[in-house]
Amino acid sequence: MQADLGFWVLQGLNALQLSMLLFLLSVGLTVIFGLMHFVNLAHGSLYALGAYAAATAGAAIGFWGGLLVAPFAVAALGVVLYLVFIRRMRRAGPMAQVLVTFGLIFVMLDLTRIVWGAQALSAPVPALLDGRLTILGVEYPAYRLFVIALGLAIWGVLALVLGRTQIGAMIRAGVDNDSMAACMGIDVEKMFFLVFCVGCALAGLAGAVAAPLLSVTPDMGLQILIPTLIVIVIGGLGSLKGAIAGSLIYGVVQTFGAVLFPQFASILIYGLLAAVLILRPAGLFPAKG
Amino acid sequence: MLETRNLSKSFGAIHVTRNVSLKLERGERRVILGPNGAGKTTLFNQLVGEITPDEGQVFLAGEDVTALSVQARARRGLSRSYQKNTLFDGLTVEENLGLAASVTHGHWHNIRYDSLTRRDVQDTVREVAEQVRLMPYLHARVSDVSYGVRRQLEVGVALATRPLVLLMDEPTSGVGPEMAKGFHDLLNDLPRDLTLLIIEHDMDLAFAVADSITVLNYGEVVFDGSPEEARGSSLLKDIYLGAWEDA
Amino acid sequence: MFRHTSLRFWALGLIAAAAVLRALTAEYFGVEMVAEIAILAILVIALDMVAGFGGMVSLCHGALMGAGAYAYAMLTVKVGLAPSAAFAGAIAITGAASWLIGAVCGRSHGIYFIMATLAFGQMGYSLVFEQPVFGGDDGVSGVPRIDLSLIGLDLNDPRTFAFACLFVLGLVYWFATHVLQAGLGRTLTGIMHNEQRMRALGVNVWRIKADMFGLSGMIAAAAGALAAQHVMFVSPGLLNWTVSGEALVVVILGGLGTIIGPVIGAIAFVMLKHEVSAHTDYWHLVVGLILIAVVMSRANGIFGWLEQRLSRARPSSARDVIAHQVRKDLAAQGALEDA
Amino acid sequence: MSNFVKAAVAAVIASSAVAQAQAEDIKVGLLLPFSGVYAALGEEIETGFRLGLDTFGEGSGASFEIVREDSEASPPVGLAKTRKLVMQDKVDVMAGVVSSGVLGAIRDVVDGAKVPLIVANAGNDEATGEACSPWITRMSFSNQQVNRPMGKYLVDQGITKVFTIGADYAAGQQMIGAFAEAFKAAGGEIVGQEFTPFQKTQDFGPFLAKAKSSGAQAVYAFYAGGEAISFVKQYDSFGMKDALPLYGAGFLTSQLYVDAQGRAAEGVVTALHYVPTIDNEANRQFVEAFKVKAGHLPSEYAVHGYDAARALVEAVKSGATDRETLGAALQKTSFDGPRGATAIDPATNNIVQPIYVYQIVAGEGGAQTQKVLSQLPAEADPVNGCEMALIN
Repeated sequence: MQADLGFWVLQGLNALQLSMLLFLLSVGLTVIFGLMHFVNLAHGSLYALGAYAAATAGAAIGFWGGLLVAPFAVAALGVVLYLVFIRRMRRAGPMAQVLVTFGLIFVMLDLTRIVWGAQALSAPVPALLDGRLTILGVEYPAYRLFVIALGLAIWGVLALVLGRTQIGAMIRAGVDNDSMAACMGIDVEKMFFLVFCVGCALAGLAGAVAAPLLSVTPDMGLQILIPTLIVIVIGGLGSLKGAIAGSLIYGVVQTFGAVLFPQFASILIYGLLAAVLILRPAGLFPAKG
Repeated sequence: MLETRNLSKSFGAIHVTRNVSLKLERGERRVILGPNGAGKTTLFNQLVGEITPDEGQVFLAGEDVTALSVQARARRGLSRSYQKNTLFDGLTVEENLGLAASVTHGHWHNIRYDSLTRRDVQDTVREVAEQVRLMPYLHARVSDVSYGVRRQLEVGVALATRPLVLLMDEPTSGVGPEMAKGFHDLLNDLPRDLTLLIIEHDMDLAFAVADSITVLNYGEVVFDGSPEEARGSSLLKDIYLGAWEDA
Repeated sequence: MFRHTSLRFWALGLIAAAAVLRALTAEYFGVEMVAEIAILAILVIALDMVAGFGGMVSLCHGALMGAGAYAYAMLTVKVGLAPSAAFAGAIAITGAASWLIGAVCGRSHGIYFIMATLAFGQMGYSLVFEQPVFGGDDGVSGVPRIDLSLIGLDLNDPRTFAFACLFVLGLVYWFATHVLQAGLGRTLTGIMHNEQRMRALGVNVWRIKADMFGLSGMIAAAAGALAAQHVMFVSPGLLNWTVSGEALVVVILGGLGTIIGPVIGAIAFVMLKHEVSAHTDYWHLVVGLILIAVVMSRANGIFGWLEQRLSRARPSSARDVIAHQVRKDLAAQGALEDA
Repeated sequence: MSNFVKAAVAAVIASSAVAQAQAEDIKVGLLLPFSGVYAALGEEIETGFRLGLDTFGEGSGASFEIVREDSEASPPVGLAKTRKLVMQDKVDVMAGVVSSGVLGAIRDVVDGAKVPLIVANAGNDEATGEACSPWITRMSFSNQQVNRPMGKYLVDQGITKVFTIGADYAAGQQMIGAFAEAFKAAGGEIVGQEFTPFQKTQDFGPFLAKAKSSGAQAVYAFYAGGEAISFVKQYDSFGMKDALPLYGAGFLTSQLYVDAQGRAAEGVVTALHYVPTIDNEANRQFVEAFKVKAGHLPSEYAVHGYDAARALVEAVKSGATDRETLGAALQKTSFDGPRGATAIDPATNNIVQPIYVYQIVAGEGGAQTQKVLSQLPAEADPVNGCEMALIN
């Protein structure tokens, strides 16, 4: 085993990088759930769409333009999804919601193929970040450090917004008890809409960030969905703390599992998930109680 | 028949039950009085096991059942009705009673025959339906009958398990004076060997059916005695005229 | 509560007649479709037993079917057991696994239950995919069909095999409706309508859920063992969560909590899929849109809609019950009074 | 396989009357993934196949009717569709098959039904090894064929310590295995080996760190599809290409992915049986025609389709008209195509073709292109337990 410090630093950064990518995805999903009790299986498709939007826009106006455009493009789609599907499904129960968004996965998968074709798109790393930096004696790709920084920044902003602002207090009230929040004069429906759009934008941002790192293919959304769901189930549906904790746990277990116990990497994560479900069925940091 | 010793429970800093010790003899009918928030329903929840007490024990027919689950206590003869209707809404009145009776007769867990059409279950359903005056509604769906009928069914379902001890949480809650009178008759018609513990708001009903009365305030037993003693108690009057009145 | 209404008898009779007619007269692929539909119908009956009568909306039934298929394939190909013994073995193994899943997941409700079952399903998928014993991505080939030459039947004949599948489907339909009308099924329905009350009546809730989930898993395993024989091959894709999602969609398409409805759903789904995929490579898109429309419509699937139109006594729709239950759960979580 | 299964399959086949088509009308069942993960490959192969029929079909005196079926790259679906093609559509010949899993699943059916199948991609070694069939002719490649020559090639380049990494599924193991065996036979040493979960690995970072600290002189990799793109990009981003050159099976930097990989792919050296920059007349014509039809350069997948069609047409031109005569003629396929001299090995029914070692370099206008470094001679695979019977 490689026991030197550099190895641990490097793998630690890898774990953190994966965690932050998953955090960007799961935080939107989990807050939407906390507020609306709605699990959107098509969240992964939104992520894929973000990657496609970033790659397409990026080809025309450069990486940073693409990074900016993607969240708005996906949020715009989120508006459509909200108006056409989500709003009507608010009271339909989890099964119907899961199935509608399940259907959406396949619809969006085929739409991506129709618009962009089945072949992978290119999404180069921006020149500014196309190098490596040395941290604690370890050379690490600058772009990955950017992903880590961006994830931490978003986490900070969300923690601030949710914890310190009035809109954050309203959202927390809504998560806690939506009827009560409505009684207190909060326009809950409008707040749902807002949070849903922000969640979609974050998924789009995650896709845009992932594009230069991974391959932009139609099925990328389907691939990320299960890890994202594992993150929010471990962390506890509906809480920011849960999303970050779940992401970190997943990133660490996945990364170090892959390196140290390659044969058991995915069994490990599912085993952990099963343990959490048995011992704490609502996850480690549930939004309520 | 049913006994508690020093039952205590708190949620955070709020003590909802404090050192509650009760003792009910077989066939005794006791009414629990107390203002809103006195911890009556929480006490019930601890008795049947839906909430675990922090301290103290619950005894049923001499057996310590504190560590037992809700269903285990139920199978030992402890049954309850709820203040808020807790019925099988999509099913018929007959099916509601039948489900309860099929547990009593041990048919709830077989895969060979229909539990609801068994002779013993059907007999129990009829008996209970007559006891709680539900015969005309047997085939109606719960969601289609009136609120009052549902209140009767609430008690009926609890009765259909043929319990030794029946806990009733405000059986007349939300019904008019006419119906409440009906409940009074209904309770008096129940078999005398059935031990009853009733949370009740309606003082007339309480005094009409109770053998004994317990008063809870802020989670503590503040009075324990016969209805006659209760009537004369100044403490009860204070509570009754005080916070109680506003409820 | 499951009841055999006359409409359900009529539907059953019509389906049986149509299936037999088709199995007798259709061309090769038509006969294959009968087998495919019958196998899917068995799976969705298993799912409807727990979802439509216990509110246990499972996203691992595809994995359970896959487990049955793999167990059958492994027992015949690798262990060398006789196919009929392997069939029984597959049902027993999968039933046990399914019982455990039901026991563990039975404690959670609503979306948590869905997620928990999804997790267990994916766990099975990973296990099969990554352990070399199971043949990895390549699966296991050369899976034999049961030898019924003793009673003069050759299951290798597509028509005979289709009839065998229909026979098993009939058996499963009888078994499922029988269990649902027995104490276990009645109690489970009670739990779906009001779990708290059922517990207060003395019912060991997790046990009922686990038992029904186990039985359902056994039926799913039968579907899997038939699927393995049908294609004479098993691969990990069978266990993927999208198969479970599809099965759930089929149940909704046909009518949750009606048993006969999901069978109709299976017929509609398979025919729709073949019809649309003959015209476009983007058939996922078309089928997806149709399914979304069905789920979003208020009707309880094809059969639920029929029942509503044709029968005077409207049976309670399991879909409504589950949706209602969720509202109550949510309200309870927020410590709210019912409006 | 047990005799029972063989008998079973034969019975399945026999139960449907086999009718042969008219002499001049050849019915082709094209089984490819048109939806799902491998849809891009299905499209490439179909385009190549139709181009091949258009190019060579004229003057063959036959008309070709294509019945296309979507295998969804799923073995059960592929099998069901194969049975439909064989039993109901009664095709004279089948072509296609991308995934080895599908090929493994349908092998017994085509063999039992005696329907010739021209494999246009799936490369699992067994299909032309222990599970070979006179009815299955492979016009694409075998996993070992592409990788074996690289073992000696790397040692010849002075590289003796290699870290291997590949996707954890049958093809990955066969490709890496064939390389490792040849590499060790030539005197090289494998200092580390890693198989990553197939289609589930998003982040190769953890594995790359391991490779870096393994003391190897080079890394040898096999990935395809999205994983190939992610892997090459991430390999580059960790700055490993300079210290630890990347070699691999040519699918890693296939024409299909190289645009998406961009500059990250530059410098990677891999071996494959086809790249669009192969210098011969047949290839120039093919590349031109394909570009007109598809709008982009052909990949190895396109050439599989193209050559499969050509093999079929040649068989028809030699007088074959039905399943049996087509099958017999396909076993004798031999022509000079875009990949150079290609022929079917009578011992295994696998294609024998040259292997090209190529490097990705920056071409004109900044787009990446393939520079052929070396053409390794065509070499037939070992027979590996294949007992081939000639149909005629």
